[in-house]
Order: sequence, then structure tokens, then C-alpha cells
Amino acid sequence: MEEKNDNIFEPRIIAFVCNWCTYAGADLTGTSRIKYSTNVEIVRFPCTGRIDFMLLLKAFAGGADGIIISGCHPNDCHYTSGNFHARRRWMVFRDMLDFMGIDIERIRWSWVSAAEGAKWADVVNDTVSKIREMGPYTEYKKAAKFLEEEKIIHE
Amino acid sequence: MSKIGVFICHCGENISATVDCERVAKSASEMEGVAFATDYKYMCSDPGQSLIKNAIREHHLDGVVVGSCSPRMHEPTFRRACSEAGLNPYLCEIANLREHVSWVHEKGEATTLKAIDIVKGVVEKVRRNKPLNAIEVPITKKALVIGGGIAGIQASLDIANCGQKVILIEKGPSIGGHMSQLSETFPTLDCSQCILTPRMVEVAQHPNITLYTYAELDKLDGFIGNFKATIRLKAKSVDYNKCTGCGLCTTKCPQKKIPSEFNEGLGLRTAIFTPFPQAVPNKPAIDKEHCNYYQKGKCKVCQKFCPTGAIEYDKPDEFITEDIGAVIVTTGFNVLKTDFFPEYGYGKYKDVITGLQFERLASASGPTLGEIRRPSDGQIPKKIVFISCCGSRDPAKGIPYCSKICCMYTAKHAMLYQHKVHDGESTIFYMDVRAGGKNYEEFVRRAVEEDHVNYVRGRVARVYEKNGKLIVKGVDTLLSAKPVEIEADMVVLATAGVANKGAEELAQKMHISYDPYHFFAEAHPKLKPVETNTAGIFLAGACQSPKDIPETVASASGAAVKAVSLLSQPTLVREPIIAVVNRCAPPMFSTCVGCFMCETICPYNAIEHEEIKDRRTGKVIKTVAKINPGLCQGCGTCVSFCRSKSIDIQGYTNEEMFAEVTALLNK
Amino acid sequence: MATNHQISTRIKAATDVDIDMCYQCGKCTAGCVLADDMDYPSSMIMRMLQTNDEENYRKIISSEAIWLCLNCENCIGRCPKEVDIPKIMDYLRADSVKNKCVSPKAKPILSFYQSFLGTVKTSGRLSEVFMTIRFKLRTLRLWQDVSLVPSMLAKGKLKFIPESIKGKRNLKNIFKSINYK
Amino acid sequence: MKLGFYPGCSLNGTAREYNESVKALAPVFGIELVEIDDWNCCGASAAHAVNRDLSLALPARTLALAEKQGFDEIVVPCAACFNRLAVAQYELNKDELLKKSVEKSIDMTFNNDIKILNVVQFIDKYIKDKIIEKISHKFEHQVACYYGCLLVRPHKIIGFDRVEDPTSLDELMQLIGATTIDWGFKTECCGASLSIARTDLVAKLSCNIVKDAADRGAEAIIVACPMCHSNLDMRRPQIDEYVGKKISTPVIYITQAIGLAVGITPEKLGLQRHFVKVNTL
Repeated sequence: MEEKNDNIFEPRIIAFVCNWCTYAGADLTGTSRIKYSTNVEIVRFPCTGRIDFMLLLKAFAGGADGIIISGCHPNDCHYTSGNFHARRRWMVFRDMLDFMGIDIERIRWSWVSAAEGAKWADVVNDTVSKIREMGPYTEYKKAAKFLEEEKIIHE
Repeated sequence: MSKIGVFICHCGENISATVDCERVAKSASEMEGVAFATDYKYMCSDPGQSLIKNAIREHHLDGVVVGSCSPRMHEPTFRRACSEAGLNPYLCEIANLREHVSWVHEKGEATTLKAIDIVKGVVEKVRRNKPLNAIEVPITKKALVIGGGIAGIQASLDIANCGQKVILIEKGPSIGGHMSQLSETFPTLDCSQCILTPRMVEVAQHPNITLYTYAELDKLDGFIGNFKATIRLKAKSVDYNKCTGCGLCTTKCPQKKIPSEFNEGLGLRTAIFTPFPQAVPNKPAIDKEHCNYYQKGKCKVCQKFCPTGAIEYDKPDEFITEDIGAVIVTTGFNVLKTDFFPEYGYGKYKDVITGLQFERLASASGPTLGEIRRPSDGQIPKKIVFISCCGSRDPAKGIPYCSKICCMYTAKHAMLYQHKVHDGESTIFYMDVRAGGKNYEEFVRRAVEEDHVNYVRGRVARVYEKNGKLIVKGVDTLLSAKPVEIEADMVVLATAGVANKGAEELAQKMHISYDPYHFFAEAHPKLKPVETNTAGIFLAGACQSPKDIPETVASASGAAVKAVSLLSQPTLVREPIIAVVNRCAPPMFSTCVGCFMCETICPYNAIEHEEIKDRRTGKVIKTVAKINPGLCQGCGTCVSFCRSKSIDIQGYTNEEMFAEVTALLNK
Repeated sequence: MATNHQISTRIKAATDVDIDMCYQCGKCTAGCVLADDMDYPSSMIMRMLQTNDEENYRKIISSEAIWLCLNCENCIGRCPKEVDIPKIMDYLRADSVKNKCVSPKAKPILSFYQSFLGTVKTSGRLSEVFMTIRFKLRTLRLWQDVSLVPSMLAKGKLKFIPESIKGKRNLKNIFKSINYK
Repeated sequence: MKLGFYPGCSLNGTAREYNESVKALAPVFGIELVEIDDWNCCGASAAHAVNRDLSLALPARTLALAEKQGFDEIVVPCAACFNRLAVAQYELNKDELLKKSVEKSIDMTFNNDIKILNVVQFIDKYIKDKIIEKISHKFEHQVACYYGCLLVRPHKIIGFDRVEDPTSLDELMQLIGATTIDWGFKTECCGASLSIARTDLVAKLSCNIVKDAADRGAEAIIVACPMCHSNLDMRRPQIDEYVGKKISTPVIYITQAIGLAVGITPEKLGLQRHFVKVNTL
């Protein structure tokens, strides 16, 4: 990516991806030398089904401005149904987060298969620009700090 | 206080070109819990590995982080190195600095910083990693080969000849696949059937091969070494134990006007039929869609005439389940059919045919016994036009790739035509001639120089019929784009090779990945060409991408070796990435509350009930979940579903992942 | 972009068509109804543009072909790479006028277009009669199609009073604002 | 049922019979075509060839007017006009800046979301399913449907029928009892705008079309574009000269054919205005 300049906001984004589709897809982005923004850091999980939504809160608390969750396309899950479970739980969890006052617009879901290197680059780039428009996510950091002090979140 | 070693690889220049490796190593050395950090040009090389080993011994490291290429590439390499140095391999993790950093970002501050972050994250994870021990599981010593084309045949024979058992399933009534339809094969022009049929027979007779025709994979459960395959045996309506293959039924069947698949619709067959004379098994099956009895409820002529009483109507499909150690997918390809080419009038004009149809015309066993005759009126075409790249290399039609085999078979077709019709004129419209392969270029030149095939460089715009002639409007781009119009008697389209119908569905059944065109995806384009991303499932032949016969056979033998090398191991060592339900001191025993939510969502039925009994009275105190390590595949869905946070997954524990995420963020 | 790619860059900027997409299969030429009459058929033109050679470019914009192109869109309809050749032709024609190197053979065609737009400019609608008259004056083809006149009259196909619209000024402004002379 | 109507210049002049037939047909199916007030020439066949901005501004003005006059659908029988309007709409929707500058030069702003129908789309949408019950004289003739170049193109914008070997006209003709032949020149250009400047070429191109249709025993050529019509009909002398024999196959607008089928008089449909006599029907 081009050299950062200070007056534009550089969001910090964590991507939770599954090992079989999106992680491999992101590898393909690399092997095909497709460039994308540096703002995203990838964390590998066996399956999106494994992704514990406490991790999302943790990420926001830690200072993430946005989150990408990406796994296999429907029916393509390496573990048959992990991605469906993740999706279903998200449906429920989303409303709860919303209710808790968390900006769910900052959480991007996508399906990127092992063959979709270019798509991964797109997903990253437009998430970054979207979050960049939304600006830094300070509210939750504050809240999290408070909660930490009050020891309300335990790991 | 942990002692982590960090090793940053330059990967030649692949990483160091955009990431400042020295600096990454330096700041790693300052990270908490890091005892040693360095960088090196090729960490995966032998000196690189010994560098790691020595460091482990010298600094008594209790964890290793390698910043290098994707873990999908060299994780096993480095973990092996660690265990050789006496460190538990699962205390070694990879920070992906190549595919996820250096190859996707420009050189610069941000890139190096990102690399440092990633290393930091992994370091934090490794600090919390627990030593794990690989799990040993038994292997079912039997391979399943799906698809009875030349690839399937080759793979089955190779495996069987290594003394392993093979189950070969073929969805059609006979094995042989596309190759059995071909006339003569490039670049040697030897008769396809002559070289194929002996192998088909060999398959049928081989003691180690069980052949199921008219069979399809219904379900595939389990995992490497221990698959469970459910196979649908479609009812043939003929009892093969009784049937002698005398063929009387096929001569008597009143339904005689069914377009034959084997002849690509250029010939006819009966409703009870064997696809072709050399079919294996050489016994008929009833095609229910066209059989009078199945459609109208009466006829039963075949039953009447069958001397052995082998005809059995109304027998339902059968399902069998087989334990399988390895799977080889050889389901092959197909060629584009009609309506894709309205501009070439395919499907509208009888004498516009596909290359595969031409093969049948040119084949001695074909509907014209090898004479090239127009489907419309049986005349011998005096002027014939071949159009290559029909659909291939045509993004507008959704197929950007090159089908690879067309250049060669089109040259062959023109050659065969010239050999059979001496006063004939053949023209090939082409964009490029791609004849990479042993004796391929020579073959194409022969077509031009000896058989005087007229090659015209340019794509054909359209074909339309006028007074019995097919007007082909092309262009000669080598004559500064001069339009060329040919009045042809017959036009042959080299239609693109495409994935088989249902390929996507099959891939999903087996959980292997596939590309946007539904060709199955190999695990690595260069180094794992016959493996899939799913351990224990291999690929061969054109189900992966269009391939010619030599290439197909080679990949089939390759896949066979992979399967055999798996099956010949006594037991299988599996990654211990599995879920565990925590245990703790009485009176709690486990924080599991026994809701068994995990049981409902586990895709592998790996969740068992464990009753915790009072030692003395033996009465059940509580029932908690227990995970069967043999069945668990480690997807971790149960972990995130567990309400009481009692399940965790080894290698991806909450503690580890939380630590990694936090570390990534806190600069 | 590198300076040696000026032409393709120029065209990309003006038409959003990427010359390098063309892989010279020639399908456009093969399907072009006028390819035989063109000094440079479409695929040839694409190739010449790909060379990014100003001399070739000059040849193209001085060619008759770009004026013969009917914009019937046969080419793009069939192009495997969906290269919008008609759009490029429009651009080339405009550029050819701008650079005053319209092929003499193509003058009548240009005159026709100008006569056409002339009448539109004055009355807001096309008057076939007046357009034809203007055209004849420009090209001095006074007798062309005169034979048609009586029968056209009989069939009531000729209108001698040009219709004109209310928003004439508005229309004048349009022509002005995009400085069409 | 009220729809906006954009006749375009040729329908006001040389192609008035097309206009008449469309106007005569619509009411039979309870549709009122309201001419867009003060519409202007779309510049078809000339503007785009010499000045891109002009080729967008001219249609834009008409589109903007139509919008102001509260139409959400307009019928454009002339294939050339239809093509220009559709293209302009697409291009302007694609490029916000371009739209701004065009709005400035036409000094009107507009949403540019009006639905533009060519004659076949119009018939398909509002007439097709009612035709059967209205047919009084089956049109039992063998015809060649000539789509010309612009009716189905550019496909990515119009997205109607298929570019190669389209079928929509054929279906309509079969609906009213005609048999349609399969021939080679369905979508090959007739030379359209070169009609006056390069009559020689138009003669050649139109000749291929008319000859092929005639050779294959078409009793009439069905068209949906005034330019195709004038080239195949008014240019017949040149065509005959080119073939070296007289071809008397008439050229009829789709609207006239349907009109005849539902019992509208030939006069009202303007059949008498054709150069090639239509008495064969």
C-alpha cells in the first residue's frame, strides 16, 4: 500500500477467517500478487463455526475499528455445516449487539472460497474504505475500558 | 516466563523485498517472552532448519514462531524440525508474512509494521500453547475411485496392482468414458479403443477391484483413512448374475429410436441397451425414461425373450455403504452443448456438429462405420470447416480459459478427414495453435505440410445455411484482416471443455473446493497437483481442468500413488486439533451443565454422554459431555455454542485466540 | 502510464475502452458487413491502435473506414472480450474532424452528418427535405435521388415546412455549450 | 392506459406510415399514446458520429422533458432513436459528472430513470397477450422478420431478446398466424445512415437482405425500424439494379402486420405509402 499520511484515518481491522476457504483464498490473493490495503490483519480459525462472538467484543475493546468474518460459501463448508451455524448464531447475536449499542455496521460478513483470491482483495479494500468513512470506533473502547475497570468482562 | 524463539525468513527476496526482515526480527527480540530472534534467507532450507534446531537447544526455547510463507505451505516442515530438536511440534506456529503481507502489499513502513504485529500476535498465542500429542487412528485399507473413464481405470489398476483393494463406481452402464468414444488419438493416431478396451477388461477381471456401474456416490462421511461412502446402485432392471450378455433382448426391444449417448446423438439405440459392443460389463440395462413398460405399463418383450430370465422390473435402487481409506475423484469433463452458439447455428443446423460428434463419425465403431458423412443427408462433405476456440477463451460467454485439447484434436480431425476424403477440402479457423507437448507441434505441422489442411488465423463471426450449404463468415487476420467466406458442407465446432453437470453438487458432498467453473481445485497448483484441500481425497484427469489422455493418465497414476502411500501406512497420525470438555475437581467435575447443545450441532456425532458416578454409591452425580477424539474433526463449532464455556479446542483455545487478537491490536 | 502508451491512454480516458483487451481474434471483422469496403477493417484498426504508434494513428484517423462504420454493433455484439469498437469509432471520427484529416473519400458522409445536425440545430427536429438540400449544396450532388421526389410527394412523405420546436433557444444553447460548429 | 410517445423525426416524415400504424394500433388495445410535448431530434445516426456530448445532450433533453411531463414509460418505435435514448440513459447513469455537465447544457435536471420501450417491448408488454382475442383476419403469409442492427443492441444495455438469432418479432408474427422463415440476415445492418451519402453501399447491403429473404420465399419482410424500411423499400430501384432483376417483396412494419390482423384498414395503417406495392397481401 502507498505510504500512510497522517491526515487520513487508517482503521484497524481484524479478519476472522476459516482455515479451509478464506484463509486459502487469502493465500491465493498472495500467490496471484493482488495488492490490498494493509489495514487488515488475519486471524486463522479452523472454521467460522469456531468463532466465538466474545472475540468480536474483545477485538473492539482492544481497539479494532472494524471486523471481517469470512468463511466458505454455503454448502462448501469443510465441516459440512460450520458456516451455517456461525451464520445462524450471528442472526441472533447481531440483534443483541445492536441492542447493546454496538455498531454492527462495522462487522462485515463475507464468503470467500479458496479459489477467490481477487474477491478477498475486494472484500478487504471496500471494508477498509467503508470503515474509513465511519471513522474511528471510540465509543466501544471507552465502554470497554469502563467494563475492564469494573471487571465485568471476564475471559 | 516463557522462552520463545522467533525466526524471520526472507524467502529469497519474496518477503524481504517489501518487508524489512531484520527490523521485524529486532523488534521481535524485544517482545515479552521472546528469548531469541533472528532472520535468515531461506528458513525452510536445511541450514535454516538446523538454525532453528540449534537455537531450540542452546536457548532451551519452549516455543517457536516462524515468520515465513503460509502455514499451509511449510507448517509441517518447521514443526518436524522442532520435534527433532525435542520441542513439542504444536508449540511451533507460523506467522504468514508472505502470502498475507509481502505479496499483497507494497514496500513500506506500514507493511513492515503489519509484519511485526502479526509476529507479535502469534508470539502471544504460542506463549499460551500447550504441548499436544498427535492422535493415531486406524486406516481402512480400501480406496474409492469415482468415475470409470481412462483416469479412473488407470488409477484403479495402479492401486489394485499395489495389492490394495479398490471400489470403482461409474454412473453410466459401462466404463470407458470419453476415451472409448474417440476415433484415433493424437499424436500417434493409434485407435483409441484398441489401447483402451484391454484395460477395461483388466479392470473387470482384477481380483482387487470391485466395479459398480450405474452407480453414484450418495454420501461421503468421515475423514482421511476412515471415510464412510454411501453408494447408490441404480436399478438396471437386469440381474447381472443371471444375464449372459447374449444381447437377444436388445435386438427384440421395440423402442429402437432413442438417440444414443455413446454416439453423441448421431446414432440410435434401444431402451434396453449396452452402450457399445466393447462395453464393460458387456450386459444391458433398461433406460426407464424410454422403456415402454416403465412409461406405458406394458411391453415386457425383453423379459419374454430373455433365455435366462434375467430381466427384473420394478426393482428399486439399492444403497450400500463402504468403509473407505482414500478417495480418488475422476469424474471427467464434458463439452459445451447447443444454444451456446446461436451465431454458429449449432442445434439449428444438423451439419454443424461438435468435435466429440466428429469423433463418432470418424470412429470405425461409429454410426457411419468410420466414413465421414453429413448427419443431415448422409452425403460425404467435400468442404469442411473446423472452428477452434468455440466458447473457450471467450469471457463474453463466461469461459475465459483455454480448453487445451482442442488445438490438437482439431488438427487430428482435419487430418483424419483428409485421409478419408481425398478430394476434400478442410479449413481450420484458429486464433493460436497451442501444441505444447511431445511430438505435438510436429503433428500439427504434418497436418499442414503433408495433408494440406488450410489453417486460417481468425475467429468465425457466424455460420448460416443457404441452399444446403453452410456459409461460414470468417476472416484472415494475417492478410491484414481480410474477410473470408466459405461455402461448407459441414462445420465442426471445437467446443470448450467444461465441468460435468453435477460437479458442484459432488464437490459439496465430499467437501472439496472447486473453481468458479466447477472444476475441482487442487491443494497447490504446483506442489500438490493431485491432492485436494481435504485430506485423503485426490483428483485425477479432466475433472480438475481440461486434459488430454497422456496428462490424464499421468495424473491418475500420481493420484494412485498418493492413495497407496496413505493406505500402506499401518496407522494414521492425525493433528490433535480437537475439542475437549474441561474437567475439574469434585464436586464440580466439569463446568459442563449437560445441556448437550453441542451434541445437536456437532456434524460428526463426536459428542458422547459421560455419567460421573459417586465412587462409593455408584449413583450418577451428573451427566456431562465427552468428546470422542476419533470422531472429532476440530471444527470448533461446539466451542462457540457451549453456554457454560466448558468446551475448548486444542490449538485454538479461547485463551490463545484472545491473546492473539489482543496482541495484534495493542501496538 | 508510460509515455509510450499515450494513444491507448488517451482512448481509455475518453471512451473508457481498454485497447489492450483486444486479442486480435478478428471476429469483429469477420462479422462486419462493410469490412470488404474498408481500407482498414475493425480488427486491423484495433491492432494499429495497440501499437501506440502516432504514425499508425494518423493513418487511422485519415482512413475512410472509420466513416464507413455504421455503428450497427455487430462487432461488440460478438466480441469475446466485449471491446466497444463502435464507441472507439465515434471517438476516432471526432478526432479525425478535430485534426482536420478527414479522408477525402469520406467527405460526403461527414457532409451528411453536418447537414443533418445543421437542420436539427436550426429547428430542433430533422427536416429530411432541408437536410437533403443542404447535403446537395455541400456535395454538389444536385441530381441525386431527384427521381424519388414525385413519388415521395404522392405518398405524402415530404414535408416542406420544417417542424420546429418551442424550445429552440434551449436547443441552440445545447449546441453552443458543447461548442459544436 | 396512458404512455409517453416519442415518434422521432423520420416518423414525422418519410416514415409517417409507421407513425400512423402505431397510432392506429394502440387504441385497439385501450392504450393512449401521448406525444412528449416539444420533443427534439435525438441526433440518431449523426450526432454520435461527430460529437459525443451532443449525442448525449440531444436525447437527454427529450428524456428530461418526458420526465417533467410525468411519464414513467415512453414508447419509441424508431429503432435508431430507441438505441440513442437507451444508450444516453445508460451512459449518463453510469457517470455522475457527465450527467451534471449534460444537465447544465440542457439546463434541466432529471432523475433519468424513465423506462424506454422499443416497439417490440411495447407490444410484448401491453398488447401481446390480448392479440389472440382481437384477431379478425389471420395474417397467413410466409414472412422474413428483419430485426436490423439496433433493435436488440447494445445487448448489455437493452438486455432484451438475444443478440444472435433473436426471436421476438418471429413470435409476434407467428401469433397472428404468419409462418416465419429462418434466414441469414436477421440482424445484418442495411446501411442505415449511409443511405444518402453512400447509396452504393446501402444498395449492396440492402440487396443481400432483400435477396436472401426473397430467395427463401418470403412474401414480405417485417421490420421495426424506419431506416431499415426506407433502405429496403425506398431504395428498391437501386437494389433491383444491383441484383439485376426486379424483386417485389414488400417491406411491412410489424405494427402494420398486427394492425391488418386485428382488422384495421390498410389506409389507416398507411400501407399505400410504401414504394413496393403491398397488394400481394
